[in-house]
Amino acid sequence: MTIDAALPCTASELLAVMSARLLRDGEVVFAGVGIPLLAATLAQRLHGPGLTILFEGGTIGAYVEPGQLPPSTNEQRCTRRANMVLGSTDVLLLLQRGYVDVGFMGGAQIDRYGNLNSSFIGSPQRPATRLPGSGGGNDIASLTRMIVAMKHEKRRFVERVDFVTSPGFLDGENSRRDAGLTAGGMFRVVTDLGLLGFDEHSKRMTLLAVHAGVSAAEVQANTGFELAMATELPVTEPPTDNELAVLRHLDPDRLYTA
Amino acid sequence: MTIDAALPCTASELLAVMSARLLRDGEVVFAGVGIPLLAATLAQRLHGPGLTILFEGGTIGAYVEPGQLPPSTNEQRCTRRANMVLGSTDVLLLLQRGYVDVGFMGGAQIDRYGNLNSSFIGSPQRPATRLPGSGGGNDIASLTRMIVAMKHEKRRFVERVDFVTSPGFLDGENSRRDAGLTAGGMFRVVTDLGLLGFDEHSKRMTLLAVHAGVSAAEVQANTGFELAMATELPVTEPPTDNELAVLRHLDPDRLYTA
Amino acid sequence: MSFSHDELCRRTGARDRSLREKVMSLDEAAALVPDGASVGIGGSTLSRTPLAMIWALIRARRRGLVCARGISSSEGELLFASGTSQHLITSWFSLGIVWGVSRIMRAYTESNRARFEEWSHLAIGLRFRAGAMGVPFLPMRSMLGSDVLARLPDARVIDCPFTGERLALVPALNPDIALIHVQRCDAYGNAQIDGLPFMDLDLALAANRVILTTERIVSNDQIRRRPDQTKIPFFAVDAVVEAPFGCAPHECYGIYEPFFDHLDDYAAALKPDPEQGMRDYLDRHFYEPQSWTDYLDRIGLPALLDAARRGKSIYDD
Amino acid sequence: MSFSHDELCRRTGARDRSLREKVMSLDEAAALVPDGASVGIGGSTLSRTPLAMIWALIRARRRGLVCARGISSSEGELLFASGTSQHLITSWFSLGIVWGVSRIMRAYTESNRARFEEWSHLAIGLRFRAGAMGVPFLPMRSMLGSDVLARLPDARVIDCPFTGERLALVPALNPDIALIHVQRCDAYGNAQIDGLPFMDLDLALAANRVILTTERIVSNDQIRRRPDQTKIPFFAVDAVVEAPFGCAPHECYGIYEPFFDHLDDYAAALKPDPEQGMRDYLDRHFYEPQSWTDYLDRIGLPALLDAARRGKSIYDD
Repeated sequence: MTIDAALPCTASELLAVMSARLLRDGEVVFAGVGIPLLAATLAQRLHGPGLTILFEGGTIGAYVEPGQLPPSTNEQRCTRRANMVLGSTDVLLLLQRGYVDVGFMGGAQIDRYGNLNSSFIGSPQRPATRLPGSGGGNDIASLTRMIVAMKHEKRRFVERVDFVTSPGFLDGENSRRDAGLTAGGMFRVVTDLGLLGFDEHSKRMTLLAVHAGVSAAEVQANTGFELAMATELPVTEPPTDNELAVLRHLDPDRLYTA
Repeated sequence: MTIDAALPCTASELLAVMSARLLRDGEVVFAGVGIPLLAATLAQRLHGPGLTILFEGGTIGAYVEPGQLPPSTNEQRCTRRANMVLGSTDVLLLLQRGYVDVGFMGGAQIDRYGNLNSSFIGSPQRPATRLPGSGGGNDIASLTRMIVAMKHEKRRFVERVDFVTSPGFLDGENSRRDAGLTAGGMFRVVTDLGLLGFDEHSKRMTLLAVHAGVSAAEVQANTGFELAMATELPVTEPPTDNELAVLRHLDPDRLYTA
Repeated sequence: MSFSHDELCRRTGARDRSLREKVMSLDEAAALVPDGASVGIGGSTLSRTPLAMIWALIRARRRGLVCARGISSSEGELLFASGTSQHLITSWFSLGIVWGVSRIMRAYTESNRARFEEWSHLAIGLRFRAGAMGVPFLPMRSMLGSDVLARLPDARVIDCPFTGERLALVPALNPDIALIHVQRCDAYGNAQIDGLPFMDLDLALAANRVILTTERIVSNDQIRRRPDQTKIPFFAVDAVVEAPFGCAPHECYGIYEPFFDHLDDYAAALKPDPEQGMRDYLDRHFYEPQSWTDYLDRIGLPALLDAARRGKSIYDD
Repeated sequence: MSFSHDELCRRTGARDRSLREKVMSLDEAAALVPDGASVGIGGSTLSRTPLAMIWALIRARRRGLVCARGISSSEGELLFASGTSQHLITSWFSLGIVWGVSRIMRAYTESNRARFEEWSHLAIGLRFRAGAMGVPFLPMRSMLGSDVLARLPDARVIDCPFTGERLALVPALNPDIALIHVQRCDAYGNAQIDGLPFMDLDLALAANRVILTTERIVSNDQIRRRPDQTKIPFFAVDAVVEAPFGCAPHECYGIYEPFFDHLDDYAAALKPDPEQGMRDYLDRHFYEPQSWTDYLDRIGLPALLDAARRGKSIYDD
């Protein structure tokens, strides 16, 4: 991918760095495994010593150690030096109670309204591919402000997801709220091509910025629906040497960033 | 009271011994403070090493020590050598889940259908006496099979309680079940005069046995409504020296049995 | 004390939930409690009662607090008699088997000078739990058919949409403030509770603001060594106050038992004339002391040592 | 798996809840699980998975089990591929970021040979919690508007009688049997769990029968020394089986981490031909071993020592 040539880092590393920048010190972030966990930990090490990381497995205030990345968010290494450990039902209820600022997940398929599909490619009755399913994804996306980090490919950015596993803005406009989802909603989608948000009223996905060496046309070309474009389209700061150094220190085996 | 003359023990001691005999080894009993706690502990020491005592404060498998009786069921001495300690909401939910065989409480005022009042003497709007209230009493009486231990006095055994704090059979017959209380119900009332139960169909309070030296007429005379009488009216075995010895060892200061 | 999800999230979102030190004095913490606030009180009966914080609120002449606790004891008498609260939501309110029915509770409720709003013990617990879970209600199977339920306009009865069974629904209770005393916590508010937790975990998450008093402030390192011993997460906590013997004359599990002699004297002093007796007690133990230490000194060192000896005995084998 | 209160209480009342020793072998415990039973599985993903019990059930050629777990991993593959279960109720079912999407899950579900009934993670948790609380349902705010909810006839949507808000109601899940692995328990079944509890406390109280496997059986005296560390009460437990390394190749908090090399080999063996690879794996590790010790021996002593060294490291400062 052109990105790889343009930057001295893998697409996954780019995702991790760019999404880490979206997390502010002092926030409470509910992170999924993979890029989200890595990016949240990166933010914690770079600019957010007071960033509180929650995991679905039941961890509050995680402080993941370099080279000790967990295979999921349910193993003991997620809890080392954490502030609290509790049941998975109870940690998910913190989302419902309103204690969490940001939910942070990866995505397999997303549509123009930010709905995520991690259940079925094709029809649920006779799927071409049965995917792993929601996990806590539906709960996180239903209850808090979301950041999604994923590869930007036409087959992943579709007009309408085959199955709404984790709700974005559903059919746009007020449909999310009308469905009873009064809290949260999609906030940002970070990809290896750029940074996207959602229009305040129509709730359509909008390109907010592109990464160095990427054009708006290229982003559109890799998207399966018509993107709204921000009036101004800044270019993101490429990952700094320090960001990459810390990131590679956290994941020396490229467990998440291969 | 004639009973005191007839027996070498106080009325409270008689209540404790007589109700302790109703508890069978291996049962799970939810006991209130006072006579119930003492009687359950007595049963545990006498014939029920496998009797499991639960307290509202959050204790499972209590093993109260002689002379260390708690001022309520919410203090640490309730938990010494217990099998488990948990939240008060969670221990009360064990009743709702069906894990408890017997609920065991004292009573201030009871009526012919076993309804208990521990809230108001007189009208709730302008009560002659405001009593301490339900505590877990309503929950215990609503959810499990009940034993009540109380002094047998006309003012306590009334046609209809001023206020239903803890439901017995409400208006009798199927009214308890019709109200949505599908589990439990009054089982026995132990007094210083005798042992009472409830008619299977009418749910009216029925005299089942009298204590030594007490006549059925005397029991009726101390009751504010017409008692049903069992066809046979056995006389209970007086407290044995051993029962009284163990009881007095448990409560040497007569904290509960004055 | 029950809110729409929008309002609940707005209030919670407005709180500073960052990892920050929040250690302050009793007086500073008392200033966080405005007149008329709804206040959830931790512990139960004579156990882990946040007495030091209640002491500070009474001294600060706070007024119109609507208080809620699973089971209430002498702290409820003090709140009524001091004029701090005229409304207590609880399942049971008295002194209990040793000291008899609360004369203060009777005097204030029978004359309608204060309100004792009675729910079943489980109902209070489920109201806090609903508040902690961020749902408007929870279903339960007790209270049905009783006069307790009949007197509670805030509760509802439904036929279960799954089973057709009759169920009571109790509304969430999200107090403005929770007062909770713990054995230890760090400067951020990560709290460990030994022994009986009562309803304090739910109460802490249900409240819009939590004031922790603690026997001891420990390092965050100590907390992080055994995260599975943390019962209350720091981001739900707004104030941490170190208050040794902060429940006296009540107990703190594993540290001290109730001060029985002091409670005997208290009950005896209230017997002849409850209200005058209480005025004298409030003067001597609440208004006159220069500090919490002075309060403890008036209870007396021998009493402290005796209560502590009995308290630690729970860990003897 | 959801019952009327009458039926729930009848089933629970029929259980022997007395304080009694209930230690038995894996095979004896497996005999308590009939074909077609609904089975709640403790732990999550690779953590505290009751592998020894699942191993015994697969060896006993149990059939038609309807299984439920918050998040499922290789144990789900083993249950499907061995023909032990054709129906798994869970929120997520795969191998995960390190080993990729489960080929066995795909093969069985895409061909409709087995059913993966998908609920959100919170929904599974609240279904167990409702079961533990003895209520027919609990309300929640997620799943609304999603296709996950649309495909679940057992869930309902209501307008809240208190706030008018839309809420999802999920039905209680009371499995016939729960399989839970713990670090230690006594012969009566009083269990202590270190670290992440997942949904196991609710699951234990929700189930009609609980089979505990434990790394170690300790004395009841040890339990009674710290009753606030007991997480599952004995009267909810029907069988206690001592099974050291009972989660291998998954982890048991504080005792051993996942056996990563073994899991790498397992995933690699399944890559070329998942079903043949699984048949070979089941033969070698499930059907051929003479005993659980023999199973562990085939995983290998070096792997055990390595997993144990990493597991204990959680308590290093």
